[in-house]
Amino acid sequence: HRWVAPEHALSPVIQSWERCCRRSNAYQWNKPAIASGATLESLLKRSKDLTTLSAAVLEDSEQYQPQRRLAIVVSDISACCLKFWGDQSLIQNLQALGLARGSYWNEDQIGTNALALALHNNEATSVFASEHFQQALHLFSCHAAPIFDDQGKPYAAVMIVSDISNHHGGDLALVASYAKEIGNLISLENSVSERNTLICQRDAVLESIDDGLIAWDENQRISFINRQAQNLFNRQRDRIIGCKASELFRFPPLIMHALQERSSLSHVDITFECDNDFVSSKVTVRPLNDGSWLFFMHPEQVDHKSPSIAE
Amino acid sequence: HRWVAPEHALSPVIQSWERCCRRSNAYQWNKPAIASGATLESLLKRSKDLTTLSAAVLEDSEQYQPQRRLAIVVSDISACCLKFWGDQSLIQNLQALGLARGSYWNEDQIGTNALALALHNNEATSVFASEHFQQALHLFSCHAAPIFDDQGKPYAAVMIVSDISNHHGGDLALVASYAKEIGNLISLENSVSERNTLICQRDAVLESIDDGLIAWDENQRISFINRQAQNLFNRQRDRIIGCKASELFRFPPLIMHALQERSSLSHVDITFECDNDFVSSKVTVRPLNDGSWLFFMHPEQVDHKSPSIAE
Amino acid sequence: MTIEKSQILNWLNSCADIFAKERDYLTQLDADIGDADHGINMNRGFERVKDKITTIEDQDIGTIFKTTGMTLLSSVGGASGPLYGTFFIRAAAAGNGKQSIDLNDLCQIFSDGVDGVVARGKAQPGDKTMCDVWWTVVEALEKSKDEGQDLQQALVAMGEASEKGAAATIEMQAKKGRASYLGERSIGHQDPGATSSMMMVKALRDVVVGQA
Amino acid sequence: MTIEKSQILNWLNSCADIFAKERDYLTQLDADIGDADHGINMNRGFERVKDKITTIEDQDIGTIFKTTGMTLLSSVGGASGPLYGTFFIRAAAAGNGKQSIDLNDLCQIFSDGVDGVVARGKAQPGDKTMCDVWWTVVEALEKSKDEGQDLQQALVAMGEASEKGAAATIEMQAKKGRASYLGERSIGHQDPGATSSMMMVKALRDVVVGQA
Ligand SMILES: Nc1ncnc2c1ncn2[C@@H]1O[C@H](COP(=O)(O)OP(=O)(O)O)[C@@H](O)[C@H]1O
Ligand SMILES: Nc1ncnc2c1ncn2[C@@H]1O[C@H](COP(=O)(O)OP(=O)(O)O)[C@@H](O)[C@H]1O
Ligand SMILES: [Mg+2]
Ligand SMILES: [Mg+2]
Ligand SMILES: [Mg+2]
Ligand SMILES: [Mg+2]
Repeated sequence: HRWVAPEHALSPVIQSWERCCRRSNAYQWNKPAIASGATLESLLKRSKDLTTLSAAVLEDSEQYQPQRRLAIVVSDISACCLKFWGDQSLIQNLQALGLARGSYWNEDQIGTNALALALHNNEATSVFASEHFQQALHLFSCHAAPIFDDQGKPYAAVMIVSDISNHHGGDLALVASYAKEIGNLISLENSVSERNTLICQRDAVLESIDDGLIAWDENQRISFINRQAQNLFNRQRDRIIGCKASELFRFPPLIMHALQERSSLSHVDITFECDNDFVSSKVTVRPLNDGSWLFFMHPEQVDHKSPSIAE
Repeated sequence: HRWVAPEHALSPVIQSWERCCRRSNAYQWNKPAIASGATLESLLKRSKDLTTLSAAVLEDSEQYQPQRRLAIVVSDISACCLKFWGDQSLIQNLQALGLARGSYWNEDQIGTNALALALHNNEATSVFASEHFQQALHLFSCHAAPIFDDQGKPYAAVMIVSDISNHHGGDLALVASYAKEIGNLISLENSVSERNTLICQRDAVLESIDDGLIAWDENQRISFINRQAQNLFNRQRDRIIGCKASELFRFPPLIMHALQERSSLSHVDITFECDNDFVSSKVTVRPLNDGSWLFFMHPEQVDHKSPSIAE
Repeated sequence: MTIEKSQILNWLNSCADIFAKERDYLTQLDADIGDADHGINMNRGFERVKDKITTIEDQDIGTIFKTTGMTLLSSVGGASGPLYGTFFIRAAAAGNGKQSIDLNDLCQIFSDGVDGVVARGKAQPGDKTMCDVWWTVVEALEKSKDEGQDLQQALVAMGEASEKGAAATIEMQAKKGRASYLGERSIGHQDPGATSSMMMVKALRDVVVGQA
Repeated sequence: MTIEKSQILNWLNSCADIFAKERDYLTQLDADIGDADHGINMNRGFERVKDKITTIEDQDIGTIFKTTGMTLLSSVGGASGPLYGTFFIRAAAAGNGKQSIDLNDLCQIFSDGVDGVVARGKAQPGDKTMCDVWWTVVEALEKSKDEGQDLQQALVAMGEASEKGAAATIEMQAKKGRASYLGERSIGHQDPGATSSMMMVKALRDVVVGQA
């Protein structure tokens, strides 16, 4: 019903209209599907991390521009609105249309809209005034952007809504930045979790193995010693950590050479000195690519036999 | 020289004016100090990560609001401008005032300005038109926000500049979001680096120790086996990884009990079965708090003696 | 005498319970001189800390603090989120590799923490902020340490100091944060951030010493 | 026959060199139908990858790809940054725990990678994007695998397919990205992202097989 110049024929909004034309009446508003009760509770629970972190990012947005009436919404991947922030009267206007928490901003129900388009095209998208298919939405200026996980998969979206009198093109930049801010925050949390898991694994291994291990950093400062190694020395732990390895220990030339050349040595029998005590051990020295070193002391094995297989 | 109502007396801008009044003439513009040549090169090199990541965040900003003339600047902690993006004519206007790359937006040189204030107060700050102390800056609307590291220390800032005719309060929200976006990105990179270091350490340890180690996840699927453990079995590695531990191995009741109770066992002598082979070993089983397990196989030691200390 | 890791974990869980219980009270304080969300946000942040604790129980105290800090940084929001986040992230350094901490460590931990809050928020004494509690707390701990008190006595002194510090904010005029917009009208109200800091500090005392 | 980890590292270093050398050419392609920055951005991103490689040399191939992906994601910018970033992050799964990869693995790696690009960018065949190269590359590798070719032959076929794929974008009308704004005027120009993908693919061939 609207004439479109050929060069705009590909615009996301036009393509959306074409889809809407076939199935809806632009002048008849129907409230969209809305999750409520236990369904809504369960949706909110599933998205708890998302809404919590989004709240920390979005809830103060209005303080930066107090003179504007804005609403900000976060939705899940199905365009179901999970949480609203911002100007209460604007939020109520949306609620009056059925666009409240739990409502699905699906294109086939409420026509062309920024949230659905952003999730459809995986791009920050604006839909302004009469670009909305449904006449009832012609009052609004909307900008939405998807939120991606590390694997590039979209799993949520954030949208800024204002009255058309309050329209500002910069809201598209803002919502795109919010989407990235939230996405990066969640990536950061995942990365911290992964880091914690690795630390757990590493520490459990270091505690459980029979080998003694001493680690020192690129400045030769001892950063770690496990219990098994600790037991071999007469010094207290806190008088080992932080000391320079080359000052605390007197290593034989074989070891000194490897340290200088930054080369590994595996399972060599040496004797070295610490505080006038001599320690004899089969050792492995191993440089890591950040300049640090691992120094293993292997217990002597029975006939160098490993756990036996009886066939 | 300007009367200020008492309730505004504490505003950052007013406090800044008070500092400026004592030392500058608002009607005489002096170009600020500017780093150039080798000094600038060295500054840029030192901030390379910052400018590279900022570029990825900021360089497309104008595409979201093509009708506005904006410049975006990133500075280091000393308010030295490292990089400009955006409208070229606006950037040239700034350059004409000496506010080019390498220039220091210090309050004592160019008077009250958003960049200096943001870094002074550690807060997103706007300075609009005649809020600038220096008359020469009354043409501009500026919004700046500091960028913080993980430890809460500011180390950079980002600023949006426009003509006052192009002023929009939303730019404060935008610059605050950009600052967080960049900060989170850098935190993420650091977290990934840390993760890589931990993986390096863990893998080096697992390769160098004498103990054999098998790890399985919370679903009992074997996720890891080191070479030392691998050598004890007649199966290929890729026919061990991914198998269920309880299907591949037949453990004695002592072990099964520990697995069920999620309890540790340390250095117990057992015999267990794999593919009709019997393996005898001193083992340690250890649950981790994410539900996974570590299963160590310790080589038999000479008289249970550890590396010897000769006194 | 030391604070064991298990007690640190109990402390953080206890904070979660306290901020659930005192959510409305802290929100009311923040309604008087702010935007009425401090209790809501502390509750939100510490709920997440409580969730995360189960995954970090086996770590050293430093890692526990760092994870707590990063969680608060991203969940609490507002002005106090980055401040409490930075507090715990900075506090982590002195807890690295440790499974227990003594009075010396605690002084270092709280001192590093408040240094972080000050570096981030640039508060000064008397600005009517959470720092007005942390400074008195650190001062009390250092004093106890210098006087050779044992850990229990130091924690009791620390708890008292935190109460005094929070109460002292009542008569201050806010110079930082939202309350500063009210100028003189902020006088006569206890600062919400100072109050939540006091609650945190007393929770530690209670976990280690028991109700005083 | 396999591709060793050292060759993977050489490949990434080689990409860095190529994107330094071809920076202006790719930028020119992007000037014709875009915003004249594709070469600049690929150079920027792969320079950083080159820097990071020294710190991840000891890792398995999966970790190397994941780090590469995250670096590209945060440094390249524009449309191609998230796409190439996602490519390598997705590719990492099939390289986890591996110190070498065979033809099967390579098929999986590239296939996962392009699935990620499509999931993120929603490109379809003929849209004139980098995917038009990756699809032909994956197709060629699968075909070589099915026909029982060895790795060398597969890589040669892969290189040829990438050239064909990039050339095929010349006659396409862009439906994605900035070039799509030009509509019909995008026809007659080779797509910059398709070109950089081709360069990447040929670099792998050259590292393993030598100049063909
Ligand atoms: N710059 C600052 N330095 C230290 N503490 C601050 C600062 N700004 C605010 N606070 C603390 O934060 C508290 C308010 O926290 P909260 O309500 O969560 O944040 P917001 O004010 O953003 O809503 C104040 O009571 C005060 O103790
Ligand atoms: N949706 C998409 N799917 C796949 N590839 C895309 C998509 N959008 C853009 N590209 C690729 O990105 C290239 C442009 O990259 P670049 O110039 O770096 O980004 P920008 O267009 O943002 O400046 C295009 O040549 C095309 O190959
Ligand atoms: Mg508040
Ligand atoms: Mg608030
Ligand atoms: Mg481009
Ligand atoms: Mg671009």
